[in-house]
Amino acid sequence: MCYNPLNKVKCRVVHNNEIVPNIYDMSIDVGEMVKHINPGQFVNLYVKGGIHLLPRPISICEVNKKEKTIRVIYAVVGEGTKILSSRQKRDSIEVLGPLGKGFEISKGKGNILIVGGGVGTPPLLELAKILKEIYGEKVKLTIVLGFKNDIFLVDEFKNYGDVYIATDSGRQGYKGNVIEMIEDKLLPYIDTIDYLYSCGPTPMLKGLQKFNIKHSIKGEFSLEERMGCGFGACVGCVIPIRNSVNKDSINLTKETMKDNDYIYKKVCKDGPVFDCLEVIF
Amino acid sequence: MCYNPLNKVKCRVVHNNEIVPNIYDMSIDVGEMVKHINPGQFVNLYVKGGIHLLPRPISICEVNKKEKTIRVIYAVVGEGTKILSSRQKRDSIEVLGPLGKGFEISKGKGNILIVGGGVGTPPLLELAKILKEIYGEKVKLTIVLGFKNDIFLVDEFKNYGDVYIATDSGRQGYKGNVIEMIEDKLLPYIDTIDYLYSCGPTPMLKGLQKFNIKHSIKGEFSLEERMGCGFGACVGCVIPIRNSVNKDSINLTKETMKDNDYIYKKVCKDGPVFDCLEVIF
Amino acid sequence: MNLGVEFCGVQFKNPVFTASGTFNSGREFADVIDLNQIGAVIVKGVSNKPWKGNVTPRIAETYGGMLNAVGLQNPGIDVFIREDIPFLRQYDTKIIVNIVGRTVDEYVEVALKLANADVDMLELNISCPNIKEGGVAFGVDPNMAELVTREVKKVAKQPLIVKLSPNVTDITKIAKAVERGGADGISLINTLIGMKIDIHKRKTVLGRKTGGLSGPIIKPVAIRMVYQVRQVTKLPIIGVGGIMTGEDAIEFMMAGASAISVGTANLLNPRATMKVLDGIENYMKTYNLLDINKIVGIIE
Amino acid sequence: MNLGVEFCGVQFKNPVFTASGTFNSGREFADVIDLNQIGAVIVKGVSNKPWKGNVTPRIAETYGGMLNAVGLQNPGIDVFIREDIPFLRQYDTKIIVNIVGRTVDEYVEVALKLANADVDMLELNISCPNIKEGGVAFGVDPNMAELVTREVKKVAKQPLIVKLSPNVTDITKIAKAVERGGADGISLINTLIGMKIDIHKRKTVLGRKTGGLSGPIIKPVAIRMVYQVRQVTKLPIIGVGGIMTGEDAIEFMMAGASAISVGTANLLNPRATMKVLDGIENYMKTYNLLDINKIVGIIE
Ligand SMILES: Cc1cc2nc3c(=O)[nH]c(=O)nc-3n(C[C@H](O)[C@H](O)[C@H](O)COP(=O)(O)OP(=O)(O)OC[C@H]3O[C@@H](n4cnc5c(N)ncnc54)[C@H](O)[C@@H]3O)c2cc1C
Ligand SMILES: Cc1cc2nc3c(=O)[nH]c(=O)nc-3n(C[C@H](O)[C@H](O)[C@H](O)COP(=O)(O)OP(=O)(O)OC[C@H]3O[C@@H](n4cnc5c(N)ncnc54)[C@H](O)[C@@H]3O)c2cc1C
Ligand SMILES: Cc1cc2nc3c(=O)[nH]c(=O)nc-3n(C[C@H](O)[C@H](O)[C@H](O)COP(=O)(O)O)c2cc1C
Ligand SMILES: Cc1cc2nc3c(=O)[nH]c(=O)nc-3n(C[C@H](O)[C@H](O)[C@H](O)COP(=O)(O)O)c2cc1C
Ligand code: FES
Ligand code: FES
Repeated sequence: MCYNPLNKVKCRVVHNNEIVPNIYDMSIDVGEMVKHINPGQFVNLYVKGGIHLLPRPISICEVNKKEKTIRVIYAVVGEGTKILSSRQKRDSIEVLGPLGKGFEISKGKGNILIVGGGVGTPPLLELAKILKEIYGEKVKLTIVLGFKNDIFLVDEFKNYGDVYIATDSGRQGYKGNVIEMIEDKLLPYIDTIDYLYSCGPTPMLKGLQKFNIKHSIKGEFSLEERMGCGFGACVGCVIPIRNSVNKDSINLTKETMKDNDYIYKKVCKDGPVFDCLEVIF
Repeated sequence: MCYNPLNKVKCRVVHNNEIVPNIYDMSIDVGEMVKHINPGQFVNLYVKGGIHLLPRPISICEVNKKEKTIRVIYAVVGEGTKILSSRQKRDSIEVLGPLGKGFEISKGKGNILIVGGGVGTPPLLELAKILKEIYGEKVKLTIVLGFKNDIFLVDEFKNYGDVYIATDSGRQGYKGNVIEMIEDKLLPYIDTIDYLYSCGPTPMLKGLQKFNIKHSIKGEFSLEERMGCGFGACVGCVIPIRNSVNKDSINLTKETMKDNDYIYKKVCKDGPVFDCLEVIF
Repeated sequence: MNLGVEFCGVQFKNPVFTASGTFNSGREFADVIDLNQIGAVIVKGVSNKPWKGNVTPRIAETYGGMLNAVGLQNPGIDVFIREDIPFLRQYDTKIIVNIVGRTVDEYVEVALKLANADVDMLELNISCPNIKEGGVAFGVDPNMAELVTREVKKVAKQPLIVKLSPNVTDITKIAKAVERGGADGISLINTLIGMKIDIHKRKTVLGRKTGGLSGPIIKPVAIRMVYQVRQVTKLPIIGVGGIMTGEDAIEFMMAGASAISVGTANLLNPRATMKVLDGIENYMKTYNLLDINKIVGIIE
Repeated sequence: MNLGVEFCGVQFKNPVFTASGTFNSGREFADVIDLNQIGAVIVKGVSNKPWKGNVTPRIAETYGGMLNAVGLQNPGIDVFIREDIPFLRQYDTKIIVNIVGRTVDEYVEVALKLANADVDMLELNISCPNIKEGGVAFGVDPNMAELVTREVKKVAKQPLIVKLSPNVTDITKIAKAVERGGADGISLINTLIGMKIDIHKRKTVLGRKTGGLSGPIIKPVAIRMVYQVRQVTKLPIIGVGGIMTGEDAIEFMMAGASAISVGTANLLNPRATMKVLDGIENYMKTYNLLDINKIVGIIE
């Protein structure tokens, strides 16, 4: 009997706590699923009741194979996550996954830059953990995390590399966004970077793409899009991917691109992780 | 501050048990509402979740003024009552009421015949209790209860009068329906009856109406109809009421009646209790 | 914070109205909410003579919504004028009379009787079947819609809103037709036509088989139609269809409605209008919106 | 217990089909359900050339339903014939190809290319905008609907089902038009048009503003239309719109559908078709119904 990620599983919530205002840390007992997860994959969480039918795609933040649990960190932004936040220990929750392709772990050797923003940070934690687990001393992680105001997960990232913090409000760490901070504080180090992994809000990734081009950094981004299914059936969650990465195409935006400039790929199935230069913002 | 029956109240379930297959006995802590209930009134119970928006009208079976609880007995017949049946002690439930007009207590003196069928029996329990409370020895209750197969509430009715049972299956008491049983076993007593109260399935009430005419019995019926609101706003729950009760009109049915023969009255507001001869079936 | 709206030249204290047929003339609600706080009561459809309405069952529940086939049961215009206007005039709210008919003449007769009555506005319900045209609803044919609007407008002494049926191919054509007919405003939407079958009894749940679908689930269709109609006419719009919360009301206003009607929600909770009103105020506070009229039609 | 149905002369092992656009060509589902158990796979809409589809966001959630504005993104008929037919032919299920186009010629081109392909049936999606007629959907005008049906029928080598749009005043007129055009069967319904506004961002949720409403909430409208169309034509009907359970499927069949398609439910649970099939079997067992065809259209 092999595990099938498209079989909905009824799971138990193990804990579900607010860690900073509006951000929840939930552990779910997902059983066999734990054996089949790559960092950067996500799960569909379903909201009980029948009014909110669509899945809430949430990245897997950590996998605990022994306890057979996954951990997710999510922000309450709308009705669905509001209801999820009221789930309590032992409540049941329907889960589908793991879904999507995760990060390319094989690229994660040498000097690695990890850039996370807000609720884009969680999947990078499992990534950092796995990279260290696999490559040990062969990998050096420089982890740059940006937040609006409240920071979270930071101490856990410190187990795997050097962590730098930026907050919009300046409440902790550098005052500004992650790119400003990198340009300001980490520039000397940039040339030594072998690969980058990033996940965060679109404006951040858009800025980071420019930065990567300027500094010839290779890497990958984890993206978000509204989903109808989460497993490739509805063709709802597409993003435009450049047909070719060259000087001309690199300035294309969603607004300026022409039919021949791009193809659509599905965030849920072809992603959510894509090459950092291919994506058109 | 006076109690307003149209203010939805969030209540606690005190208990909710299956008493015979598919029939549940639920107690709800309704607070101040207990002070304002007449036997024969009902409450709207709402099904959580937002898919089942309409109220489930359920008769009040007993009022416990001290504990501030009401008791309802309901059959699981569809999705809404199925969900209600899964409510557990301390779960919350939204309640509106008491609604409708109850039985006319002032008529309940002398020799009273109470006829209940299936899940129509519950409201008659509170009625019997109140009649005894008010009139004591001045009232004599003969209580005839019909069930398909499983009987319930019977022992409790015995506190207030002589109880006769009929079951379709013959499993307990008389084998047959209540009318057959009355004609068969209670006929000598019929002439002494001063008033009748009844609640039960439509075919039973239809038969009982004929019986009442034959034996010149006065009384009242509690009726059911599909409801949109439960408090008179939607004009959804109407039943035809005879414009006059005479030899010609008495044989009218819903199918044969003409525009001038009837007016529509609202079960939720003008009823659910109506004069037993006025209703057109 | 200004919640007041002007609609067809009449001033309303706020944009929260009641949808016809879900509030009667307010009597059932007067004990549990303060009718003075409602922008306007749009009363249940009124016909020239008493109407019996449809056979039962008249109500069916559907996924997140309901079907009704009440069939516009009402005691007729004379009883309405005698009993309901004086009742409503006790309160500081506007009265909008929803008019129904089976022929143009029947509509006109009601409007005529209301000409000297103390009401603020008329709302023409053109979803009624036209018995002279084989029972096709007035509201699905631009010519019939224009005709009935024009004839009623001739005799009406109050501003005339026409309430459109959503069961049409192109709602903008009907909107333009009633504009040509002289409507002063438009209400959208009435119910979608639906049906439910009891698979155990093997028959339709409603006695009349089909009925009108309402409730939160029809909101996306209603929002779309308000938005579409807003593009083709300058007539002010009353948005209706599935409004349960203040957010829903705001959504309609952003789509192009100058005022909104709360319908099915009244049946599910007698205090629904107050909840909607509170929700609108909360939204205004959150976004520091000083005048509700500022958001009307801001979606391009 | 017989679940087999005959539809337009083709024999299906059961009446549970997949609704176009919610199942692609089955690849995403092949690991989690046994495609051999499905009556037919109605594949995602296929056009003559690759279509890019609409801008994002393409999906919005609504109360009990969803809006989509995918815009029929697909790689075109050549890729479909090369890749999807061989894939599906590995399974013992029927293939029904949903055809989309922006002009009559585009539709015809797809049907022509399929004439010699190994597929069982065609389903014409006439909810597409006709670019020669200012973007009005083919399916909302009887003449256009008849014309495109007739032209496709001329070249089609497989039975031709026409899938109707519910966004019309009178669905029976469209049904009769496509019957005149030569349709062998009818699918109903496609999505209702809806819209959703994000009141915080003050813009429509969908990039294309409006989208197609689907899910359990549209079932009452779909049931009504199946019932109505059943009264005016003898053409067999595939019922679609909000089917989540076996009971829903039975309801459609009682209203007049000879087979049914599961749509949005596939997106919410990849095993939805199996759940529907189990539910149908349970119903049959409960009522000792030996042949599923016996309940088709039993509602008068
Ligand atoms: C691959 C992926 C991974 C994600 N991982 C995380 C995570 O680890 N932590 C976290 O806090 N959030 C994450 N998100 C975003 C998260 O899915 C949304 O915040 C959430 O679905 C909002 O649901 P809601 O009901 O509260 O919002 P509502 O606005 O009420 O939701 C309405 C609909 O829009 C969708 N939606 C709303 N916002 C988004 C969004 N930003 N992206 C995609 N769909 C959206 C919802 O799924 C739902 O279908 C991820 C999104 C994707 C696509
Ligand atoms: C005044 C009154 C008092 C009642 N008292 C009791 C009681 O004490 N015990 C009891 O078991 N039942 C009682 N009923 C019937 C009870 O309301 C229905 O059995 C119940 O609503 C069914 O809900 P459901 O969701 O399980 O069924 P569904 O069929 O899923 O319900 C669908 C819709 O139909 C309505 N409906 C279904 N059956 C009935 C019915 N028989 N009468 C009215 N509406 C119905 C539901 O309220 C709901 O709106 C009473 C009905 C009325 C009108
Ligand atoms: C029980 C009921 C009765 C109705 N009666 C009328 C009516 O008399 N006249 C009218 O124009 N609309 C009538 N409607 C339609 C509503 O006014 C409203 O347009 C529709 O229900 C959509 O709004 P909602 O989803 O908020 O209910 C009625 C609706 C319901 C549910
Ligand atoms: C994401 C999505 C894509 C769709 N694509 C098509 C399509 O390509 N062709 C078509 O005829 N219908 C398409 N439809 C309509 C469905 O086939 C179906 O008719 C409709 O969704 C109603 O059924 P449902 O409520 O079960 O989803 C699509 C629906 C959805 C939700
Ligand atoms: S969400 Fe359906 S294809 Fe990606
Ligand atoms: S249920 Fe609405 S009037 Fe009785």
